[in-house]
Amino acid sequence: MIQVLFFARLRAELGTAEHRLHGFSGSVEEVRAQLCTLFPDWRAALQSADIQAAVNREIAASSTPVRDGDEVAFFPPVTGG
Amino acid sequence: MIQVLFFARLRAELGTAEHRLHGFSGSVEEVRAQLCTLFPDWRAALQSADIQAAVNREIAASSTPVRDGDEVAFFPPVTGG
Amino acid sequence: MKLDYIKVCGAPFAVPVEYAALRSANTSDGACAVFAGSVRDYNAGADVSGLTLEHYPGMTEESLRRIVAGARSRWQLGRVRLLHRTGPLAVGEDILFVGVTSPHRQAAFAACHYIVDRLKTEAPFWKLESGAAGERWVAARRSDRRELEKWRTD
Amino acid sequence: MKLDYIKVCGAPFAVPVEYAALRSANTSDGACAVFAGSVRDYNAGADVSGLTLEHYPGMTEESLRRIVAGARSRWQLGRVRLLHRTGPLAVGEDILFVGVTSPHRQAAFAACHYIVDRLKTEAPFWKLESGAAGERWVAARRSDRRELEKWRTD
Repeated sequence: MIQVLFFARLRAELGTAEHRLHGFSGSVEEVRAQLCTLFPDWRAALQSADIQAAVNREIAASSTPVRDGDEVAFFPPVTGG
Repeated sequence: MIQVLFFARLRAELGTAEHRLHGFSGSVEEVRAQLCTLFPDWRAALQSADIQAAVNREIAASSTPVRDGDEVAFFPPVTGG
Repeated sequence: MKLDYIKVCGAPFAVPVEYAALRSANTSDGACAVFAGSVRDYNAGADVSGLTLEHYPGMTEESLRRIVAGARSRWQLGRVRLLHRTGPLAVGEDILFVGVTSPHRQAAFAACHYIVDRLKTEAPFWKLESGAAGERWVAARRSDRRELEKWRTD
Repeated sequence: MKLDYIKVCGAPFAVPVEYAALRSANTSDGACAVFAGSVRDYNAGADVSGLTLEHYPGMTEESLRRIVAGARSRWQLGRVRLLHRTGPLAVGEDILFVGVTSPHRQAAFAACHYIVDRLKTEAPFWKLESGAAGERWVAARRSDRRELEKWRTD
């Protein structure tokens, strides 16, 4: 199972803070693609050019592999400080 | 009258914090030369390469003119902060 | 005493108290640089009445530790103290405290500045502003990415 | 409230108090950079038990005003607060406080750093250190002059 988290503007746009994917293996980009297939309404928000990803709490590239048990997060650019 | 002030290491080396020159006109360099003539013991300390000067509380060059009523100061490099 | 103190705070902190903690019983570091960031009453032309800081628990702490470790690897530092607020904040409340001590002022200034610059582009915090016009997510500023260029060593 | 506060102090000051004064009733400046310099327990390899700060009354104040004005002419600043001790100081006591607020953190950092760098080479203060080996005048460091290069605009 892959735990997928959404934060801030993206969480508000999707209307949910998390989603679980079962039986998944692939890259960060493929996680995104699968979510867009499952929820076509999410496409605009999830595929926005500024959305970043983290795998297991570390910034990840689109090609970063995602394995069972991983935590994947998608979020807009950070604005702390 | 020219009021001449000495600070910090230079004041300690000369053993005085001030000296008054009467009937003087010339440059900062000439103030220094006149003091060295009056007090040959001061030469090493006053002519040390790192000694800086101020005229009327503003950093001055050797060539800065000094007029009656001016305040001239000689001091080593500053070490505040 | 531990040299690094890093905290993500749900409740307010007081800069004077954090400063005192940073400096207590440390007479070897003559230099201390501090940055404090607070909620200002306007942003991008809009009146702001407060904001809510969301973060990514778990990743936030790791991210801040990496940033502080990056500063230590670049400069000779004494103590580093970093606090970042989360949750709802009123105008004027402090969001961020970064304090760095060092025997050398250039190291203290550079490390403090570096930590703030990296935190602005890396640490997973997001601001939701409230104002007369309702709520809006604060947009990231491209200038924050540019500021990072000055810390590149390659 | 005056935007600049500059003071040459014969008596101790407390950084937390000065910080609070700098920040009071100011919600427009989200960024604040502070530098605090204190007497450290060693210098150039010698144990230090305290020091005496001599200055040039009259010139000192003018020099500090010129330096702060130079910072204002370069960056958009809110408030600037600068205190410098004179007289006898014990190890750990604060010598210098420089606090700068601004809507922009880069301006706050740069102005604070600039003020400290210029003060180190321009303001007429001199340190006489006391230690086990007696008293000695602290020598100026050539590195302080080099640091000024980064602020040259010509």
